Amino acid sequence: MHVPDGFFDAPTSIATGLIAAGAVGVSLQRANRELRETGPALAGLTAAFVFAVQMVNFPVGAGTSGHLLGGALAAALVGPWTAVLVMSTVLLVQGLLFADGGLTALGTNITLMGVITVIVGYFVTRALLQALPKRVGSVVPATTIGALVSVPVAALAFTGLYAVGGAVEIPIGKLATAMVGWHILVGLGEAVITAAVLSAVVATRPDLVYAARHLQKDLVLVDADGNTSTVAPDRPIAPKPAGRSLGVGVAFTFLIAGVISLFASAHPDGLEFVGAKLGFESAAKDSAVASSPLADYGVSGIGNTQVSGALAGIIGVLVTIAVGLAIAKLASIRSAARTE
Amino acid sequence: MTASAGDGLLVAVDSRIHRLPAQVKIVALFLFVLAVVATPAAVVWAFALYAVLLVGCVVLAKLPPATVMRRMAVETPFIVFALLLPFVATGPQIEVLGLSVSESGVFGAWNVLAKGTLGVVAAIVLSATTAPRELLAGLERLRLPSTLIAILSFMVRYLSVVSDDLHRMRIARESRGYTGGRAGHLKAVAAGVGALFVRSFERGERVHLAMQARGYTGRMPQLTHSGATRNQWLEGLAISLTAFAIAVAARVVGL
Amino acid sequence: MSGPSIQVERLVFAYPDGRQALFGVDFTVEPGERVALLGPNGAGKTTVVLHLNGILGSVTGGTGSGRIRIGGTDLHREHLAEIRRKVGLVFQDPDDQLFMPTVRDDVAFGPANLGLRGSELDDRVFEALSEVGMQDHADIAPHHLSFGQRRRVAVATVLAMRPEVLVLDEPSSNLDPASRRELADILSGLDVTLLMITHDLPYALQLCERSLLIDDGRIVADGKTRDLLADPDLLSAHRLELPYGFDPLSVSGPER
Amino acid sequence: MSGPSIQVERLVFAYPDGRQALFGVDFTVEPGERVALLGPNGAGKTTVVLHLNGILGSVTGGTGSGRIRIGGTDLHREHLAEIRRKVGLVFQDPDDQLFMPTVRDDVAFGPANLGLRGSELDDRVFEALSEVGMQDHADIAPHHLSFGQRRRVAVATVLAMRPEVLVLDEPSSNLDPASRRELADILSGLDVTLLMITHDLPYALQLCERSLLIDDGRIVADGKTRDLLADPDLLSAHRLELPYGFDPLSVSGPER
Ligand SMILES: Nc1ncnc2c1ncn2[C@@H]1O[C@H](COP(=O)(O)OP(=O)(O)OP(=O)(O)O)[C@@H](O)[C@H]1O
Ligand SMILES: Nc1ncnc2c1ncn2[C@@H]1O[C@H](COP(=O)(O)OP(=O)(O)OP(=O)(O)O)[C@@H](O)[C@H]1O
Ligand SMILES: [Mg+2]
Ligand SMILES: [Mg+2]
Repeated sequence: MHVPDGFFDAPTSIATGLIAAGAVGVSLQRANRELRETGPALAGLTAAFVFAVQMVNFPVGAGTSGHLLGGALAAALVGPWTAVLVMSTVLLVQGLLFADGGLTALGTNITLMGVITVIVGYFVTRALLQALPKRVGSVVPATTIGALVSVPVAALAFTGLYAVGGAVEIPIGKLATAMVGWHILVGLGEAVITAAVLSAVVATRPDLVYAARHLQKDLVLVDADGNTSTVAPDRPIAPKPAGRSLGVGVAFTFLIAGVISLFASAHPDGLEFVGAKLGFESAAKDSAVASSPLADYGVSGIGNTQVSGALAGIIGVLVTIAVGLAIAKLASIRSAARTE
Repeated sequence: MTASAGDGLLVAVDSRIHRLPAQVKIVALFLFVLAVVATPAAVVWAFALYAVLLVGCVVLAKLPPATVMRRMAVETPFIVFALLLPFVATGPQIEVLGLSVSESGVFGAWNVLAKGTLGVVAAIVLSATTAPRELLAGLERLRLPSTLIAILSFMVRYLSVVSDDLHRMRIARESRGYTGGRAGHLKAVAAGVGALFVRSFERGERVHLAMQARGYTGRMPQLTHSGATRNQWLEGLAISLTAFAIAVAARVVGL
Repeated sequence: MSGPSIQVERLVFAYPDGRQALFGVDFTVEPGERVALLGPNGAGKTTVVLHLNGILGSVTGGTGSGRIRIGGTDLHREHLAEIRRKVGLVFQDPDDQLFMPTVRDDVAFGPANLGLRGSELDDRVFEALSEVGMQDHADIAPHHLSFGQRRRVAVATVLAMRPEVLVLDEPSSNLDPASRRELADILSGLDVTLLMITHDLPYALQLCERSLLIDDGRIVADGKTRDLLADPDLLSAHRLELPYGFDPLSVSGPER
Repeated sequence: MSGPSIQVERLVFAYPDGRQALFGVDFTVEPGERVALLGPNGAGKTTVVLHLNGILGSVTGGTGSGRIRIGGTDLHREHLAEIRRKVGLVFQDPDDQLFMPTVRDDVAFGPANLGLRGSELDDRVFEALSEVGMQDHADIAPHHLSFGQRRRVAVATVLAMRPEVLVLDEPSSNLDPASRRELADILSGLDVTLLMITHDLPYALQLCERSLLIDDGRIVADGKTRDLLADPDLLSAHRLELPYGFDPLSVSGPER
């Protein structure tokens, strides 16, 4: 999803640059509290890991591959504010040293991959934590779904930006279909990695997971005289209980989807509403097939049913959430069985 | 143990460009890319001039052309995108080689390709001539917020820890009779990725504590004093300024 | 300093994964004393030592209880910086200790944090590196050194800070015999309070008048090194053994 | 096996950063021999040993030349898997060796790759862990062990594979004295070819009949351990020293 120089027009680049600068600025202020406790080493390590994870191009069928984003994972580990900084750092390094993503598009890239994935991932995680049983293990399914949702949403946002400021006009519906269909698959991979990493961290060092800090069990200590006492575990900075997370998360997700549908509707070609089921299926199929010999970012073939990207986008998000909730249910049943 | 990410992408030769302070190179890179992006896509000669400038840099920096070509591979996804543009874009169609393609698509493809490629090559020149550590010092001199610098410096350090760890895991695995092949390795890495993370995480934590034990309070002490002289600034920015002149000329003169 | 250099009272600690490592540790080290901390693998030696400058323990939010005073100052959050300046700690794993891009920068890190700059800093770095015989490797990346070389640099990073209390976690392991002796010479030449973990009992006898024996998270013996090593029952109960042919009574220790 | 267990000829190697570590190393180890590899810090011991199963060196694309044969088989890319099965290598840093989420998984990894399954695998794992006294820690994450415990697990991971050639890089460092002796007992009870790096000269004498002395990337002596240790000039020229009060002629070595 790394945007190169000259991909979007100047106003879009500047606007997203401003968004990114604002987000980073606010995060810098808010992250200080998180960072004072945990230190930059952990944030730096998370950054290194996100970087590594973005290098892993994993196959998504038909001989193609996509790369992971890591925003939701970072948010769960170091907290949302620090996570924005972490993602921005990663993108800056990629732009400067690896020529991955253009420098004039840095703002765009930070907005898409740094801010949106973190916000979506974190809100979804927090919201699910409200719903799931109150124990540390719940963080794994919650964040996994956060990760799963965050990727297609970022893809939708990409499409939205393209609709506003793409250098060339192409049917936004098709682009949205391809991007979202594609990134649902990437999101699945992201979910797998996120789950693997988080479950290992939760199993051995739950105190390191920002999102789980308030859920830790107390520890039992035996002192010199053999007396037992119970103490609260190490709990540097725990997130505040968020009551409205669910609403905010869902609202945010749909806001992005909706805004994009607006742009898409304004576009003459994107207005043919096809049945939801059919639309989604062909979207998924297109992205898997049309881009098969090509690396990333395939654009679906020509001549297929014209699908409203917005609709497909919203459906994609819905399906993702549904699948995610189902997985969460399963996972929490399984982890409950294990702890028993 | 072998290929260490600690040295980043530096091509270790000595050249004028290698010797420039990092902050000069970073600023020069930004200005250059800005100039390129601001140039109307239609002014083909301007892009040719930019390319000539960049090739000059590559030669001046004594970079092996093969290395530069290889690193340009990051661009592939967008080349693909660009190649598709003429077919999917809307608007008036034109005939090329018997195919009907979108005029604006062809134009857009050229736009994306030309600007993207120039940006990528410029970044490659920076990364091949600057060690990560100098880059950090440069960014610090450019007053990047210290929090970001701190994250960045640990990230650079941990890139080598994690990649070394991955490398070690592979070796430890192979030296115990593991013959999974490539796919098997991926599977094993996926299974081990959690353990790898915790392990690196804890190492990160211990290192942070070791730093605190030696008086670290959140700011890395400035150990190198790499202020740039005015001549170095002039030298470094010469190319960017030329690029700006080209951009202005392109806007004024047009085709 | 007013009061003992190190004073540990009823120290209890559990790691975040729930394993309790210390079950009430008490000991005191007076200024200028050299004390060896002995004990089998997994006894809790490293865990104790990491408490001494607030790396583990309740002061940094860990799970545990007890009280630690360094040079009469309570180990509280507000004194942390001061105490860390006083207590120099050499880690068991040199890779935990070395994090800068070159050996020189790594050794300079501590003194630079103390405010040293310029030629004063350079002198300090050079001196510390010379003491461990690594002055020729100043420009190399620490992870490009051999393991024993890394351990030497780790010692140098702490020597360069000139701490009042020097705490070393198995400093002599992986060192070649000559370096081991040279390290002993350096350590016995320093005018500091010394607490050293080691599995090398003759080395402990050579350097430290007094020893603490720890097992299963509790101090089980505290006394003259020579006396402890002359007690075969005590040693064998805690998995310690003297090397073949070594008689602690035949060798002169630091008491003189 | 046909031919010597380990045969190294004119081995030259430089690390990717350009530092040359080996300048022509030649030696041969016959089946069943126990050989100690001695030398000061940074001599190139680890570098040599990492060549023996193709971790470093030209076979995996490194910069170097020379020839290595293991049990008569040339160390070529196509034989790599086979040779790695034959040569068990215990790394100097246990963190290099342990990578699985639990101790049990880590020890099981090697034998599982050899095709063991089910109860046979469990037995093998239990046996190896018992040999190093870590059977009670099977379910812990390796990085949550003390350093000495990690070293013991590292040894167990290799013992569990029952290699023909056992190569150990300072296996006894960070071990408590009892574990050190127990390890010596285990090693002398195994029917394998043994190559062991150590800085503990009495330990070398106790376990290995023959020693190689390496310095500055070259073999500088090769002979009976007892003879080498009885040559004070040779030792002091290469930063080796016998512990105070230790006389190599007074102790019985493995030759008998
Ligand atoms: N990070 C950790 N998490 C959980 N448990 C730990 C951790 N580190 C050590 N332990 C456990 O705490 C106990 C004491 O460990 P410690 O490292 O203090 O031992 P030690 O005396 O230093 O041993 P060694 O001589 O092997 O270094 C051991 O049982 C060990 O398994
Ligand atoms: N990864 C590396 N990159 C560059 N140089 C290295 C690297 N590892 C080791 N060296 C250098 O190679 C030489 C030999 O190192 P080696 O690790 O083989 O020594 P050693 O004999 O095992 O020492 P020790 O007893 O300290 O473990 C040393 O000079 C060291 O600085
Ligand atoms: Mg220890
Ligand atoms: Mg070595």
